[in-house]
Amino acid sequence: MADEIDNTSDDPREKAPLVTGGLDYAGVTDTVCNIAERKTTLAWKIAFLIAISWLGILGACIGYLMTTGVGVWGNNQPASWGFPIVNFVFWVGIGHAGTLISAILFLFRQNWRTGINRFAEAMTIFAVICAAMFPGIHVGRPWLAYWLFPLPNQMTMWPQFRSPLLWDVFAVGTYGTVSFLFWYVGMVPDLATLRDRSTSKIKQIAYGIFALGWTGSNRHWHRFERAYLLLAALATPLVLSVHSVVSFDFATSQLPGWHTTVFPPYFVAGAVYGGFAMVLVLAIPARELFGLKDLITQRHIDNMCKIMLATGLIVVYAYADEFFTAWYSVNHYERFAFMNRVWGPYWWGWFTMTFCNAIAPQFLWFPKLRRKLWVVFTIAVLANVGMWFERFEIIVTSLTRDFLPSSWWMFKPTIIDLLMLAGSFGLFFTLFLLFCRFLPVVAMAEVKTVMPHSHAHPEEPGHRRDEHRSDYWPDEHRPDTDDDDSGYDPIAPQAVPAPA
Amino acid sequence: MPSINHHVTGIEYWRSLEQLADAPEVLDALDKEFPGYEADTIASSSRRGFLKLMGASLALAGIGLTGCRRWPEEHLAPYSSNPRGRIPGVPEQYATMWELGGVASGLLVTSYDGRPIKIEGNPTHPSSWTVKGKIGSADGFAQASLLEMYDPQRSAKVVARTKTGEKRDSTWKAFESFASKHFGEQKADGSGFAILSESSSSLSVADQKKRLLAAFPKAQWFEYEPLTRDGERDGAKTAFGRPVRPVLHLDKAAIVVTLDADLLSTHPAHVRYAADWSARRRSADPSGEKPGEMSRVYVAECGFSITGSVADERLPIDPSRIYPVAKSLAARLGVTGVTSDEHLSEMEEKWVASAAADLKQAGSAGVVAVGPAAPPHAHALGYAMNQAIGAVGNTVMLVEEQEADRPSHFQAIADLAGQITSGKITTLLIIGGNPAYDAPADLAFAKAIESVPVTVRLGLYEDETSAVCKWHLPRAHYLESWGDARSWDGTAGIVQPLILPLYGGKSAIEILAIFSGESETAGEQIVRRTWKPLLKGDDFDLEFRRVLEAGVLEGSEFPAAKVEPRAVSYPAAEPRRPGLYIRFEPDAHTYDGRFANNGWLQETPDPLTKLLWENAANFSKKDADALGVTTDDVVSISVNGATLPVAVYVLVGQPVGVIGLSLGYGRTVSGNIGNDLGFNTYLLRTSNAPYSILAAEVRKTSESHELVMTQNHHLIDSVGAAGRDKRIGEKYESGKIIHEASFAAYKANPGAALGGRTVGLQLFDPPNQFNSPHAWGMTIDLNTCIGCNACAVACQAENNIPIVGKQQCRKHREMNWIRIDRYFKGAPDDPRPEVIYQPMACQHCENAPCEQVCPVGATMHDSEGLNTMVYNRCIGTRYCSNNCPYKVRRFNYFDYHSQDPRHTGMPWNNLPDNQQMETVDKIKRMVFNPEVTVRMRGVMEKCTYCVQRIHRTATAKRAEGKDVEDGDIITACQQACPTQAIVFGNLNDADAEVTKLQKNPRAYAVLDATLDTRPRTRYLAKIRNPAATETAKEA
Amino acid sequence: MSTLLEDEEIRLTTAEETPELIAVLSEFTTVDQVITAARRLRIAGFTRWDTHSPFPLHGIDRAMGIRPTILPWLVLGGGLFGLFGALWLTWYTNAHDYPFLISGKPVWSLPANIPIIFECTILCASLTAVFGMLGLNRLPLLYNPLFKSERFRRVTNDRFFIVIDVSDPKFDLRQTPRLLRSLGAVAVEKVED
Amino acid sequence: MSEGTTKTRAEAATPPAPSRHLFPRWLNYLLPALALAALGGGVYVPVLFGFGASPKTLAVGYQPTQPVPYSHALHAGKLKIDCRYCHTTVEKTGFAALPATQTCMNCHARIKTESPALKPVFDSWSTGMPVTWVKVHNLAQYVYFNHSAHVTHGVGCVSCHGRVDRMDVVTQVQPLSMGWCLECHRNPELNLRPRDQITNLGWTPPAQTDAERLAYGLDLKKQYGIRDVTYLTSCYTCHR
Repeated sequence: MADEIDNTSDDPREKAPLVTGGLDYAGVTDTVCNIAERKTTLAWKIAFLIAISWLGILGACIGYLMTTGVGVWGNNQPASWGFPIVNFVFWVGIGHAGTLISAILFLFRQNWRTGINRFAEAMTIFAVICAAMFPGIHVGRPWLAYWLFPLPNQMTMWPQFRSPLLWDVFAVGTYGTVSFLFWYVGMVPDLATLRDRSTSKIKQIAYGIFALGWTGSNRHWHRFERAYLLLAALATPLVLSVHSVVSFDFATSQLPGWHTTVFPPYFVAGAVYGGFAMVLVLAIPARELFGLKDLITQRHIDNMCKIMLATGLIVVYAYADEFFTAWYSVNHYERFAFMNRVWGPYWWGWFTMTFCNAIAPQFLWFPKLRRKLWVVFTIAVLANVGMWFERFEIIVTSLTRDFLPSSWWMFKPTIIDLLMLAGSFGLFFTLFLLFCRFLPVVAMAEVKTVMPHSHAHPEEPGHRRDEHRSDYWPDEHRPDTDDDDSGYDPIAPQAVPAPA
Repeated sequence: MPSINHHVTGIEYWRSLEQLADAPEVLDALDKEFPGYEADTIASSSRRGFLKLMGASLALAGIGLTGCRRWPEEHLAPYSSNPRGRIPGVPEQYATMWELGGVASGLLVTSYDGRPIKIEGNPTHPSSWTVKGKIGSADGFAQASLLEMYDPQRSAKVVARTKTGEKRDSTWKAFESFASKHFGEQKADGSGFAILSESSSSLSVADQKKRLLAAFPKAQWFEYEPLTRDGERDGAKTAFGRPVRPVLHLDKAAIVVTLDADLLSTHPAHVRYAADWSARRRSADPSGEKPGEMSRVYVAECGFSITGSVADERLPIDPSRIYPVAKSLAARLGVTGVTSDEHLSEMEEKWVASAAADLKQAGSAGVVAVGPAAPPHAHALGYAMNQAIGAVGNTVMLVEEQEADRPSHFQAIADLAGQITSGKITTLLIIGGNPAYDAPADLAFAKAIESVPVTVRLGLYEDETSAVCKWHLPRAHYLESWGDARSWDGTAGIVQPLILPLYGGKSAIEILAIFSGESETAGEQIVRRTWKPLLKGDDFDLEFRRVLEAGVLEGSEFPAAKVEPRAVSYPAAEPRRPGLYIRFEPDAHTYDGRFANNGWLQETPDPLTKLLWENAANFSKKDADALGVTTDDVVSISVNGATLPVAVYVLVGQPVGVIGLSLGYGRTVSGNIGNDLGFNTYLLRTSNAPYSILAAEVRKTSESHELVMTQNHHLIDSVGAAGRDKRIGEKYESGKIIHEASFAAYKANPGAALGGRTVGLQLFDPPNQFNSPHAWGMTIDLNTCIGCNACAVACQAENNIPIVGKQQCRKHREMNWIRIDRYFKGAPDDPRPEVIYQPMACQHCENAPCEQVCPVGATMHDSEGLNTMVYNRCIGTRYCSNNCPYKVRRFNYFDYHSQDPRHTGMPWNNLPDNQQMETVDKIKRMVFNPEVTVRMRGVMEKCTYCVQRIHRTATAKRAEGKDVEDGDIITACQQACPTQAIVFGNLNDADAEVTKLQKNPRAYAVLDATLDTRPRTRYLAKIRNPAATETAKEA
Repeated sequence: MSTLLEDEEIRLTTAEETPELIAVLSEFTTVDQVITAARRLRIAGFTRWDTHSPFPLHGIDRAMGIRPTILPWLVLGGGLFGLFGALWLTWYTNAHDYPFLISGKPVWSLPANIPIIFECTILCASLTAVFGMLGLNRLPLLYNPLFKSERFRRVTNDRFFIVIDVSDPKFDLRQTPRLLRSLGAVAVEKVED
Repeated sequence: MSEGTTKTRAEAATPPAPSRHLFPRWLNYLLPALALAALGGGVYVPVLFGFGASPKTLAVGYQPTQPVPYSHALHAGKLKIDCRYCHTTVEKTGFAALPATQTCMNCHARIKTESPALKPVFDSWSTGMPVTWVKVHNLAQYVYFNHSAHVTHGVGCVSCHGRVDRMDVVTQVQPLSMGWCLECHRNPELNLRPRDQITNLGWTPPAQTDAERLAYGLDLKKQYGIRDVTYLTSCYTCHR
């Protein structure tokens, strides 16, 4: 690490390089493609074996659940929702960073996103898969879950669109679809790169099919960029809406501890916080293992730490706000819900959450600590733990002690609950490892656009030298003051060098 | 074509067809009789045994939720010939009676196509009516006895055991040939022949007993019940020289003083007493029957009973203090020969002074009741006090006791054990009961039975006693057999069978007839023979039928006893000995152990401890602290050399110095449901001290035992306790969800009951009033609810609610649609905590929070205000339950109906929606109410306001062109409630009782002010009538 | 099979079927060169030609004279379809076809349905954006004569190409390759089908 | 940023091997064709499934073989026996009881006493065991249909059972699905008839035009006091 270039400087006069190690285009291509092309490493094999074993356990648990009933979990009356929904909200939250990086940072022209967006997006999709699984299997009769969709039927029954759960179905479904399209569309040029580099026929066919016959035509690039921009513009409100809608599950209910208007921004901030933490958890080992230090640089990590710190502070503010609102409402049930959260039987959950989400990220204020990767990694792991406990606290403490003391009861997870939580990580890492093994983990085409020599240095008069402009910005929408055709004809005979 | 309104009888048709039959065109048509059919395709019909039993048709209705083809092929089996007057698909009701511990109560059994599916109280029987002629109540045991009848583990075979104890199946024929040989030899002598019977009030049993003793003059008849009321008999003997039975009239009682008498729950006449008691509580309202009057109840008790929990002035004391308290009270009332020389504690002194003052003032409107566990002299004092205040003849009737000359049950069984040990008994017939399990431990009765050469047992189950008898005979359930019985006041009625014996059992009278070698062994004929002299009319058949239909023989009460009090010398009370008293109590689930295999009762929480599926040792907080134990810790209790480890339950309000132990758990041979649950406290019981005994040693052990209960909020951390207290209110004060007031305050200002209630303001006019064409609503009177669980069992039976089992209850997944929330007010060590019961079922909120969150529309409102729950649409997201502020929704985490309650959560590798159809036991299905869907796994369920009853009545009324009137529709819980605390009806009807009650100044809706849920169920605030506040006010 | 087009000679392939020449392909090494070349080609009046690059080139649109795509309008249409479709769906199902009484609320109100409407709008717009882009680009097109060129494999790596179709009115088999070389192409090849 | 700082790896980046897989040309046509097929299939398969699995397909026309080849066409059609002669309980209970064997024997004690086809009936009469008929009109088990509620309020037998008086073998003619039930529950007026015409399967309303039919139905609806559509389409009207 000592020999790494510190490109984390925030000095506005100096533009920090986003690609280090002196890589040119081919260097970038080699670095990234090498991961998919080289022989399977032992480390990958071991990691994959572990991940797929947990996936197998998850499958076995689901089989047991299906044949037996949702009672295999610890859910009860009053805690009708337990681990499955905690896990659902947790994973949906994790799934926020990818599209946020792709869409919002794209619109804000944060060029550093290009180093991490691909696998952050992949992470998003896999997290959404993990998330979507839980509500699907948590319903009492999963084989009838298709009733959530408005399909014409002989009963003439339709879904009930006032239910936030149905909003969830639409929000998470849309989010999963759009994220996937975003990820895949962005990957097409890179798949074409892998296709063009492959020597084996199988790979050429496989990559060839998924590359859709991409030729790098600039007429294609034009529409591609426009589509990408539109997707980013659409995904930006979407990414904010998804966790808002998920938070409506709670916010629109009347349960003390759930029924609060601060939830949508609070959840979104929490999701971004947790999502970036997860990106860091994945990126820090990945850049070591796959040799991506030149593409995922200190600066990338530094920026992510700052986002974590910012969103973490929003989360802390939301925590404080909840308590203030409860106190200020003079509503006994609200006040009790928060007293109970801190001093009730699940106090350990609250303290874990507070430590992980409110105290731990404060270390990120210090640039020195941000540069120590093990510190960042630890804080990121803690942030994920904290975010899981946040959802646990919200769901479990509110449900176990609501209005009537007669129905108060503790929630205790069963072994199946724990195995399925671990199993969902198995699913996530299985997919992620497969992605790392076979797909371009860094958006090569995008990285190349932020490399210095990707910009034309035309000697022609009138060309705008604008380093900081987005490369994707549609030029033709700018007022074209300098018409190229005015008086300069590059194909005039005098310009054509005579044949040797 | 005849008008549909004029039903044309079959005869008319027949006539016209007869004429038709000879018409030429008909004969012509008949030639091609069955066009379209080939003769050989006609298959002979197969049938199932139980279909025949059930008669027609709806065998499968209501079972399971779905099928395929769309539907699997179903068969219909009509009657061969229609039974007279029976319309398939219309439930019918039959009156009958049942006995528990030798005292009967009247029942009305609903039968659906030949299978009894619901037991209710008989509204015409004085033991069970709550609104005379309209509503009858039956307690939880009586209602749950239905499940007992269908119990697949009930004894179905005659079993013979060889001398070596080897068991083999036998037949009635084999037994009869053995009996005729064995008893034929003993005829006219019978020395060495003993009969041990459970207690019975049956006239026919008494007649058969006479006949048997005539056939075997030297035979001896013993009677034993583990939970006996012989203490009262002994007390009467002390007071009057012979036993008499006190029959109370609490509807006339302004002041009720009980000394360890649980009149409202474990007393045999508790339904009557509770109904009468409630009349004097409801009258607190300015609009009541006797407006502005309210009884005051003083309870001195050694445990914590239901009566104690609704008492206005409760005095928790240990068993040794009952007598001195009674004596002091008597002295103050001026009972002759009693001097007030007892030293009382401050609490006792206050209670006695207040009670004495009230009793004196009330005069003949007062009543003193003494419980069975009290010593005879306390009973004598009770009789004397009633005499002294003039209550006898008004609130207390003394009537003749049945079999006045029999020895007490504990004497009888000790005598029998002695005779067996000395080898005098060679043949022992045991009718019912379960003495091998429940006889006092010092008698080692199971061993004794084994030593008798010939033992015959008639029992419902092959239980502990059957296991040590040479012959076990299956007994017919009372719903399967003929018989007769008398209630506490002596009113006689007939027990009629609702179904043929499912498992080929025989009743006690039939068995006794076989033993006596009588020619008449058919139950019905025996009963008719017994009743012949009782019925006055000329036409016996008609009179008998009339009694059968009404279920009651009017005017058959026991005659009043003409007794003169004797001069009794009352000894000084013995000083209290140090140590902890053990007090044996009947169990709320199993009674004395007999209902151990009854899942409905196992899963009905104990009214006060809310324990399920097991018992525990109730400790006061003070005693538990002294011992260093708390709930779930195991202590070891030693008495007379016997030691029992038992789990502790710290019960708020348990008298200090008393360990409450309920009898009836720790069964080992009861069936799959009841085996190996709880603690067998009979092991500590001795024949000389059957009610209470001083423990030799109580020691803390290192073990712990996680007790299963439905509510534990009285055992929580300080944050939770603070939140709870705010909601239920401090002692004597209203809280947020519970409202209460003292009677004095309420009389002065009816609004006091709801003091400080806020009214929610509406932001918009509700778009729907939910009142077309009816507006269903309910009120629940917290003032009269005694938490007895009758409604919960009624709901379970009516609505096909599954039994989930102990493990599921431990996870808190019990399914009772109506739960009775029990709150204690007061510190954990408060000796006199306030108790409030709040039955909580779906509130049918107009702005129901559950509805808006269901993504598939499985729960929504109908136009009459019912919050509908459509099981077949439910996919089980459980969101509705989360959003229900009352947490009254219940979820089928597993397919509970198709699983053994002791082993839930077994995988099922088939189409999930078919699980019930393929795995629910055929016999178990017969108990289902066909008008209510049997829910499968993965769906939510909840109280429906008994929508099936609403529709059944409303449809029938509409077919007649009428609308429902008030009182036509009675929900199952309302029906069962002995105190009429629950009232249901149409809020559109201004004259309906429910409408009036919802306008009562005590009426409020739980959480409505907070959440604007607009519940259709409203509660009436509790009114307490403590002596203290009144005196304080006067002062 | 593609063939290298040398300036001096045009070597024909030995393919079994007579290949048809459809375009010439020229390789460039830097962004500057290719943009300059594109600008010149456009000014020279070429119309059926294209540039290929591993990443979108800044300024190439103007240099090549690419007209703005109609994709945004398609996306707007998709979004409006989603919006009104969802509006109609929620109204038809919950308020018209089978109105339910839910929680004492009106049978239909806009706020409760906004999340659904929003999500459907986004979903339809996004699908239109992706499939519209693919459709306008006529992708997927798995067979493309350009892939016959080994040289062209570097188009997704680090090289830039200009392809001029033979059907271009300005195309001349002799002059055009020369022009390309003069613009800085390091190699010029025939593309045959 | 300048050329000098980058290290050229162009040589290394040369494609390693010359072999390159070329997709056949027809794939370019296949893919759009596949996309179209997928789109078409995406519509076709659910529609096929929807129709195939609908009660209209599965239930209508159900014609099980009965143990006795009883002909409604003969008894109800030719002999004009009223429905209620056998199905005695329709006006009184939810359940339309099948006739007891006794009902058959009212006539068949004298008519066709030797018929082999009637053997199950005679056997039942002599043994007391029921004849096991196969249920034709089957509803889901969570539907609580009440015959009396319909029959006493002007819904004729024919509305659900069809022209049974013309059926030799009873066949299901209506889907009996929830959607089908709701059609009538939403517009009951079109299926109402006078009380004395309930069992007259051939009855036609005294109306020439649709408007007259509607007015006639609305009049009957008022007369019977039929509930409003909200009540009739509430869940608890049919489910519990």
